[in-house]
Amino acid sequence: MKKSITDFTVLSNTRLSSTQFLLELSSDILLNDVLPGQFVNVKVEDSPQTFLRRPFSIHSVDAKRNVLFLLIKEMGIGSTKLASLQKGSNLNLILPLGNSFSFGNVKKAILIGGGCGVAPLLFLAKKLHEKDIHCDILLGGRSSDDIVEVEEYQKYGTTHITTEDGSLGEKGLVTKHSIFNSNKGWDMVYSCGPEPMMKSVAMYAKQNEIECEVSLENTMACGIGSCLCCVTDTIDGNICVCTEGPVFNIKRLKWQI
Amino acid sequence: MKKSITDFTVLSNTRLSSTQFLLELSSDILLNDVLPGQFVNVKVEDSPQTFLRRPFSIHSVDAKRNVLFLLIKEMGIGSTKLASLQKGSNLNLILPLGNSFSFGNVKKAILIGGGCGVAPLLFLAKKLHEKDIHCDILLGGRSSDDIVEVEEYQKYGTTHITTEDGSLGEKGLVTKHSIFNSNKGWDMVYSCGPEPMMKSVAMYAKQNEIECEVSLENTMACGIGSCLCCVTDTIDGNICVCTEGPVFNIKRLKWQI
Amino acid sequence: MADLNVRIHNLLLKNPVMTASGTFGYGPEFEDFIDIGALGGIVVKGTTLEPRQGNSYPRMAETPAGMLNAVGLQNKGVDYFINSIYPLIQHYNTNIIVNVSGSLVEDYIKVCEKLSALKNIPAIELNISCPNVKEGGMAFGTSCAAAATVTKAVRNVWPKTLIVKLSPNVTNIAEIAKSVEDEGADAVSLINTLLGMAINIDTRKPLLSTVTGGLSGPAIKPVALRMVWQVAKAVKIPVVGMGGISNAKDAIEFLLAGASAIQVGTANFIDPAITISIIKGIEEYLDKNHFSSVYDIIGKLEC
Amino acid sequence: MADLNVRIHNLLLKNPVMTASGTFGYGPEFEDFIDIGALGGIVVKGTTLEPRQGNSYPRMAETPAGMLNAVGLQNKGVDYFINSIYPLIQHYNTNIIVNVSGSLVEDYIKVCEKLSALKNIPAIELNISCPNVKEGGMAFGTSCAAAATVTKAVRNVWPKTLIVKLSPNVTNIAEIAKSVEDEGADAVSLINTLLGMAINIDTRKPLLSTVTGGLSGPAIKPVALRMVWQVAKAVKIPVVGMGGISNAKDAIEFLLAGASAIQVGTANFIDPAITISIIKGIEEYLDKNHFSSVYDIIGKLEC
Ligand SMILES: Cc1cc2nc3c(=O)[nH]c(=O)nc-3n(C[C@H](O)[C@H](O)[C@H](O)COP(=O)(O)OP(=O)(O)OC[C@H]3O[C@@H](n4cnc5c(N)ncnc54)[C@H](O)[C@@H]3O)c2cc1C
Ligand SMILES: Cc1cc2nc3c(=O)[nH]c(=O)nc-3n(C[C@H](O)[C@H](O)[C@H](O)COP(=O)(O)OP(=O)(O)OC[C@H]3O[C@@H](n4cnc5c(N)ncnc54)[C@H](O)[C@@H]3O)c2cc1C
Ligand SMILES: Cc1cc2nc3c(=O)[nH]c(=O)nc-3n(C[C@H](O)[C@H](O)[C@H](O)COP(=O)(O)O)c2cc1C
Ligand SMILES: Cc1cc2nc3c(=O)[nH]c(=O)nc-3n(C[C@H](O)[C@H](O)[C@H](O)COP(=O)(O)O)c2cc1C
Ligand code: FES
Ligand code: FES
Repeated sequence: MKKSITDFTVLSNTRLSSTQFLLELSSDILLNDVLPGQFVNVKVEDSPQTFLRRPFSIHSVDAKRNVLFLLIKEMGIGSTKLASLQKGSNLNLILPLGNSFSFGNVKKAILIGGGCGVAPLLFLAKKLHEKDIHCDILLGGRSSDDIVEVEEYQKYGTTHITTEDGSLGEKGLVTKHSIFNSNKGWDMVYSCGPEPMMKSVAMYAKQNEIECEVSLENTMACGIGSCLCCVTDTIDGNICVCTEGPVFNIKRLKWQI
Repeated sequence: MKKSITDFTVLSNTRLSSTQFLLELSSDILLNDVLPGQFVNVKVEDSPQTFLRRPFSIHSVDAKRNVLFLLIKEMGIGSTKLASLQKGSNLNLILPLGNSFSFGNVKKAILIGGGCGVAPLLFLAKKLHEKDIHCDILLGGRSSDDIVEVEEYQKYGTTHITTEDGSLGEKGLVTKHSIFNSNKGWDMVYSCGPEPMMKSVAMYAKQNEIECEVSLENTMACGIGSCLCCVTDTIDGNICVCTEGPVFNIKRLKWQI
Repeated sequence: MADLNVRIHNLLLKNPVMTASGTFGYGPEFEDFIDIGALGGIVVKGTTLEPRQGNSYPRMAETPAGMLNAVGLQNKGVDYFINSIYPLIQHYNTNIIVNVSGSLVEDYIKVCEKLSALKNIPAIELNISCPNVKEGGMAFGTSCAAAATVTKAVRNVWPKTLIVKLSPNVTNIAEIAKSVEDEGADAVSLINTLLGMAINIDTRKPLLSTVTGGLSGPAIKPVALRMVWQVAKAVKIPVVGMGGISNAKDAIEFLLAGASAIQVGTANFIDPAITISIIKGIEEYLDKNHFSSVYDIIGKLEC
Repeated sequence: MADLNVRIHNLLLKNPVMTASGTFGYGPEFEDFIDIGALGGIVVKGTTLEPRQGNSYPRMAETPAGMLNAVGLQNKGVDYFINSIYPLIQHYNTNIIVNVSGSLVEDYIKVCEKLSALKNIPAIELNISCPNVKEGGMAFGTSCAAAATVTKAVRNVWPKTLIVKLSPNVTNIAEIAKSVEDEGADAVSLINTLLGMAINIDTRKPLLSTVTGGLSGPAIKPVALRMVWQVAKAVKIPVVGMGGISNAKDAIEFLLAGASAIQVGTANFIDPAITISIIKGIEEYLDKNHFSSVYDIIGKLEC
């Protein structure tokens, strides 16, 4: 799909937790060919301290209504500004950016998301569901406040929850969830979230010889491969997360796992 | 009156012409001692290209309701941003700044304003009226669109109008208005507006040996006399418009008139 | 409609708007957004003799009205450029300029010798001002003698248009400009990034892996404009101006200050189609003010 | 509550926050907004031997995240300061530092001799870096030899704390810092403004009467921070850091980079009470991170 710089209209802005909100966006461009794992680069208007765009994963696409969703966590100035967007306001996006999760030969997958890292997983779950690929979905967070949209995930797979404080689901880190006690026959682990979490997920996958793809969130200037600021160290050297990622097979990364 | 940095609430924002609007502002601080000719320095929020504050004359004070008015013309990024302020929003002001028009011994005055330069004259007219000083008010503009709030001025003095295109009042420049054909016995001319206009007003005053005070609008960084950026050349050398002005007796200025 | 053509030595540009090295990739990255052929020229990524991995991540930090980068000349080397990139972009209907970087004079020479075989590379931009590499780089650009030495060496092997890109991290940029002019540079371009730094107060570590990095974007525009003005007064060869240009107004300021052409860098990151808006804006300005050619404003600042 | 005291040679500051010369008047301008006695120190306006009218209007232009000024050291001269200003401010419960400026070495000497009689002026800041005066000023700050000469001369007549304020418009600021340290400076402060420029494209004239002026504000912060870090590594005397500091986070970055104290300049224009917020913010940061003294963060950048 050709990349474009497009003005979207905010159809709704829904607060999901104390720090997370969901933007529903529409525009003229056709979203049919957007892939799970891809992201957009957002211009934050009226924000004196936000010079560069801000990258956010495509949380979901409603192809029928040609509507795009972003799930955003308030982390700093830009995301907090976006949290105050009103219905009807304008939002300029560059999209679609980056590669996508791969699911060519996958039969049974587990999707593991932590914090706001879950963002791209909903769209992925939906696509897997469309392709009749069975999936387990494991959502983790610090507390119940971090866990949002559980019913949405449940539509596309068996959904499990852990929180560090035990306020929802099992208590503990995602990688300690009881689902890992028995081998569920997954042939793919997809993960997105804080790097330490993804690293333990990657370790699990490696030890169990399951393919594993993770989505990285390196800081970016351009998002289109022209500045070389967003690199990650791989077996092929420094490569751009915004074009050759954000999704990487862990075999390609030089993680010490 | 002690200067302060104060948050005001926008009570109303009224569009008066294609480029001018009126802000009605309230806060806790008492405005009783604000003087005509003084100004405020406004922080323009959410405006990436507006780094410094923007100075605006105090257009009027409603002492009873403790409310302040600013009459603003859209000139650039900051003023245009202010034009979109909603009722209830917050506006941070430093006030009151600068000196004021003097009216100790004045008996009959004429107030001459051009374009948005009229802003401080309404407050002045009101004060003169309170002190039973009779005044003629002459408002000039390029077209009728520039002339606003005529009824307000009429409350405090005999109001005359000129426009360059003749669309309201007499046609021509303010200084060519027929009111100048006969000597009306003014002992003071107050003027505010574009510099060329103020200079011709000053010339008239000088030739007719009438005292004349003008309000200058030099670009300012601090508004409180600490940066020395806003100077004007006077018989006493370079002095700050923000503290020793904005109102100057033309005798003090080194205008070539 | 005003004539937008400008000339930088033998280089004819259909308009004075180019893209700055390191901010526009090789061109294909922008094909979805603009017609590359509409540009006056593109300056491709800094190219070195050997492949370079650049610096480690993190390489970027946002700053007020700007950004710091510490890419460190990551590129796959001149041979890769010649074999794998050039074939993809040589058809562009615009001037393709290669930004040549290095740590040793011999490296610069070798890169230029290799590039001179390419028909559709009418000019190189000699980068003697990269702040993000350990040896060489900026060092060449901060002393007149070193700048002269590398210019002279490259001049011997590069017959086509030679633009030397200057570092702003100097006391007297006009002197450096004159010394490269004396050694045969056909034009100078400026400014490269200002050396800057940012710190994460929570981790108490620098935000860049290299501690310091290059500052670019609107924040540096006033400094860049001043330097372009100073250099344009000091040299006879054309000056290519850049540093924070984000709209047509900025570009026109540089032209008035004496730049014969301008480059757009960081602004491409925020709006990948900004160069086209800038070209249109310059044209509108000329028409509105009844100028028949962009030369009617180049260096026409009144002061 | 953490201990905020810092020491710059013989100068004891109750906290590391001072105001920058030329941005805080003499103090009274801010009395309505803050308790001057809460500050670590104030640096008053650049003071010269003779009264100076400064440059003509316009002297200021807004730029992205910053501003240009061309005030040109307007002041009524050292005698006026002694007779008319000093009596008004000598009671301030803070360190009053006079920023001494000039065009000739002899002028600097005479000003210092006169100031040395004032009991409540414990330090001067020698301004060898003003970009806005024709002769002298910045010229002293852009060569090691000139910087050394003026420092040496002033050191002979000024026994109290001598802070030398450096220009950022140089290739190697650490070298200049070392040369003034060698001549007996008790501390260095940096940075003064970067030389910049802006143009009105409608009139095609510079926005400043002097064409070029000094750039200050957040835009220059990354450059200032880098220079403070470089200088702090190069000298043994304390470093006073400034350039774009607008909040406690910025101030803490400078302390981590090696500044023993900081000055707030342009930010005073936007929020005349910002210094107080910065002091509070530093205190909160220290407490939150369980540091008992500001010295626990000075120069403690990990890299
Ligand atoms: C490909 C990609 C996809 C992303 N998808 C999502 C998403 O779907 N939902 C979502 O909420 N966030 C997502 N992020 C992260 C998001 O881009 C950042 O949270 C956002 O840019 C922060 O901007 P800010 O102005 O709010 O924070 P700032 O004020 O810029 O920074 C606040 C704090 O966040 C840290 N920070 C800033 N950017 C990042 C980053 N990229 N990674 C880690 N820490 C950072 C800063 O260091 C600082 O401590 C994604 C990032 C990338 C690169
Ligand atoms: C003491 C004082 C009182 C003022 N009172 C009023 C008032 O009551 N109502 C009102 O509408 N305006 C008033 N002004 C002018 C007002 O401050 C400017 O119009 C405003 O700052 C422009 O800001 P901006 O961001 O909209 O324009 P910018 O984008 O900053 O500038 C737009 C254009 O306006 C020009 N400009 C900017 N500032 C000034 C200035 N001070 N004088 C002349 N041209 C300028 C610029 O050069 C530029 O061409 C006053 C100015 C001063 C100094
Ligand atoms: C991410 C990045 C990478 C850059 N890489 C190079 C480079 O390889 N060679 C070079 O000469 N300049 C390089 N530059 C400098 C730019 O070409 C330009 O001189 C500078 O950014 C100032 O212009 P701007 O403010 O418009 O970006 C780079 C700049 C950035 C931001
Ligand atoms: C309007 C103005 C006037 C200044 N006058 C002086 C001066 O007289 N002497 C001096 O040493 N520095 C002067 N400076 C420089 C400041 O003290 C400070 O070094 C510089 O502005 C950088 O800090 P900032 O970004 O916090 O403003 C002046 C700066 C401004 C903005
Ligand atoms: S963000 Fe610019 S290359 Fe990836
Ligand atoms: S605006 Fe700063 S002194 Fe007047």
